[in-house]
Amino acid sequence: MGLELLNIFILLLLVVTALAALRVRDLITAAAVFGVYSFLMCLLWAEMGAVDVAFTEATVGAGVSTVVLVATIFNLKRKSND
Amino acid sequence: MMSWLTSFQCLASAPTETVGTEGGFLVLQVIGVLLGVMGLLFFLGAAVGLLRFPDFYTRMHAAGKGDTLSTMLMLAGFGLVTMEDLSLGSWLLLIKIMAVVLFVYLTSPTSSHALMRAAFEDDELPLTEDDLRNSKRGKRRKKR
Amino acid sequence: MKWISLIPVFSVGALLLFAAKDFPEWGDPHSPASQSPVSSHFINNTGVDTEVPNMVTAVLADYRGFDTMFETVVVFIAGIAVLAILKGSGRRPRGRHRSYKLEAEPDLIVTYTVRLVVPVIQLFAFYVLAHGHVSPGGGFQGGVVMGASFILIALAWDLDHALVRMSLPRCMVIAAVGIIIYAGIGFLSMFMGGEFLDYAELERLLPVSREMARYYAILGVEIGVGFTVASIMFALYANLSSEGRLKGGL
Amino acid sequence: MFEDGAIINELLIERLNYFIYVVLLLIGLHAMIAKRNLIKKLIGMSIFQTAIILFYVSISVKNEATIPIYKAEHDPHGAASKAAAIELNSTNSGKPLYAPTELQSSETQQYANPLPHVLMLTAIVVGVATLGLALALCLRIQQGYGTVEEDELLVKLERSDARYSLSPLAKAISSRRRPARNSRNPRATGKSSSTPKRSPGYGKNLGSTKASKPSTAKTKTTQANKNPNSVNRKPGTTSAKIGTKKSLPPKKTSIKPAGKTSPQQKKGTE
Repeated sequence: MGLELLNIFILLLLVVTALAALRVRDLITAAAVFGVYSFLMCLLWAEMGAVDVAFTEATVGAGVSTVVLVATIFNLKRKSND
Repeated sequence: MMSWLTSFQCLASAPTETVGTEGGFLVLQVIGVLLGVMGLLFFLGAAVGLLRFPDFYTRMHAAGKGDTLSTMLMLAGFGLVTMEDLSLGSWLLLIKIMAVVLFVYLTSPTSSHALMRAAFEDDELPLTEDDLRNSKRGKRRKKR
Repeated sequence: MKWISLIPVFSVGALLLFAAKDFPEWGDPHSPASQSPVSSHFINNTGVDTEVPNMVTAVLADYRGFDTMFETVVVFIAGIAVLAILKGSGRRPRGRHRSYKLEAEPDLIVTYTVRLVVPVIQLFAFYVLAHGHVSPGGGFQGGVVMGASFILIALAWDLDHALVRMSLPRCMVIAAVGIIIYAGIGFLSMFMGGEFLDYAELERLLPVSREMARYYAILGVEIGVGFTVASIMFALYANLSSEGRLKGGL
Repeated sequence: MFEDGAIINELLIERLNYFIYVVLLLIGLHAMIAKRNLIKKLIGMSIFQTAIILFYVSISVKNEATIPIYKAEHDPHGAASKAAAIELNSTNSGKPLYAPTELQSSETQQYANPLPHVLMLTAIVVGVATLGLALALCLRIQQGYGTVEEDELLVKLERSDARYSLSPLAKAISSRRRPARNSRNPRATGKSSSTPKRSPGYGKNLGSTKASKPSTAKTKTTQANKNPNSVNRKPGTTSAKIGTKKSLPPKKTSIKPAGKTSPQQKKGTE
């Protein structure tokens, strides 16, 4: 029966977290919110039946890429102008 | 029209077939669902504490403890609900879930400890009596 | 002037939404992608051809093995490029947190927990890699989990502590070995009389049937992918967190 | 407004998933175009990428279908195929074991489409590799110019361009007279980039790499006559040289904002 309520909820949360990751000035916060975005995406994919993709996103997107982003921002200026 | 709007109607009319009708033990499932509901309650408490507490340390206190306990409770409840029969497969699944519970028990307090220590070494000051007195007298102060 | 960027953005959006009404509905089993003969062939014949229950692993490493091999090469090249960009460009430690971080003792509780957890993580990485045939997982996921365990060591102590266990030259050698394993299995099956990455010909080396030869060759290929991905993930972190200096905290 | 066939109905109710994919993609695209911070641009790029991957994965969804792993009755090593193999081997002995059977087209509908999953699985891993590469480039830009904000970066690039597109005479004079001033953009100078400045500004780290090694030797030899072991103490010599010159103060003030912000901001943030 088409889209379900859980999908709709996760999709709307995805939009909210994507906007939040780009709105905040603090780059570390942006990286953390981007990790939240990745986990929501992983949840959506697991719900769609793409378990391998969800596993990859949980390890790569939410794990390593967030760590790498934070490690880089640690060496840069933390505040962003926009 | 096949659309997601119909799922709202599904919410309004509760599904007739409930858990426990086919396969599984009713007692285990009831206990599992109760554990899950308790976990959700603790999660709600953690979220409210995270929003309402005044400074970083009390917030982390709420988040760390409530998060750990509720995750463990919900995972345990999930493990009980999935015990459909006493076959080898379901026991293995239960053991795996219990391993996850063990690791949440190990790592979640450690992570909140690391966050606390980072905040302490970054000279984040806890809320003191004076702050409370000032906030009672004057306008409500946020942390620092 | 920022609003000018909205013009291309909204025109792209209008184009995409205009196209959206021709797409199939959510979960339509008769959509063109699900009806294509390629997908149905993969679903129907994976069990017969390779005896791997997880279709994604079989398609990834066998039917589309050439693609995956060069994806692995892309990851390897990205690691080399990061090394080349950041090599020797480090600056002296300066500022407050630098000197502070270098002096700071690693936290006792954190290090003790990491000591407990890291072996389990690495065991889980091997499990994910080897169990990818029958459950979600495989070379990419297992490799990333393995790399993350070294990143965890570097976070709990400092980078030197992790580099003792996995130095950067060793990282790059392991990454290259992973690609060599992958391509070597391909060439081996070519020398056995088949085509490149045609694993079924390996039955002459292994005492199994043709299908099980492909099964085990997929495992070997996944191990190669896991080697490359694990070491490159750690090399990325080690270079980016220290600006190529390869020492110090975080 | 929500009747069948209306465009709002078409987009927001029946194809809400596509609408949200497009919104996510546009958020990423807008961030890549309009955000000034390079890290923000990279986060926007990742959002763009995941939106496309989400679209791609979502076309593999089938109703009433499970994950693309064989169920027990289709498992090549399961009980069903073992029974089939025993039966097959009993009928014609001597044939090798042949366990699994090909699925029928009605059974195909029970599994989600594995092909998009495979394509996107590799795309995610390659995505993090490209993200790491882009972050390395960001670090390099930070080391060279002291900032990752695009507008500040453009100002600095413009200034260094203007400095090196002077007339040949002016260039020759400036490169001979003011080695320290000209080493702001060390790749373009190359000649005198090893002379340290008083302020630890941008461009220092690039200058200390191997690209400027021959010129280092050259300056060392020229100055070794006057002042041996003066490689590290050149502010004194440069200021002595600078003192004879007239055109310095306006130049200095024009450089000042950029040179002033960088080290202090660094100190403040670190």
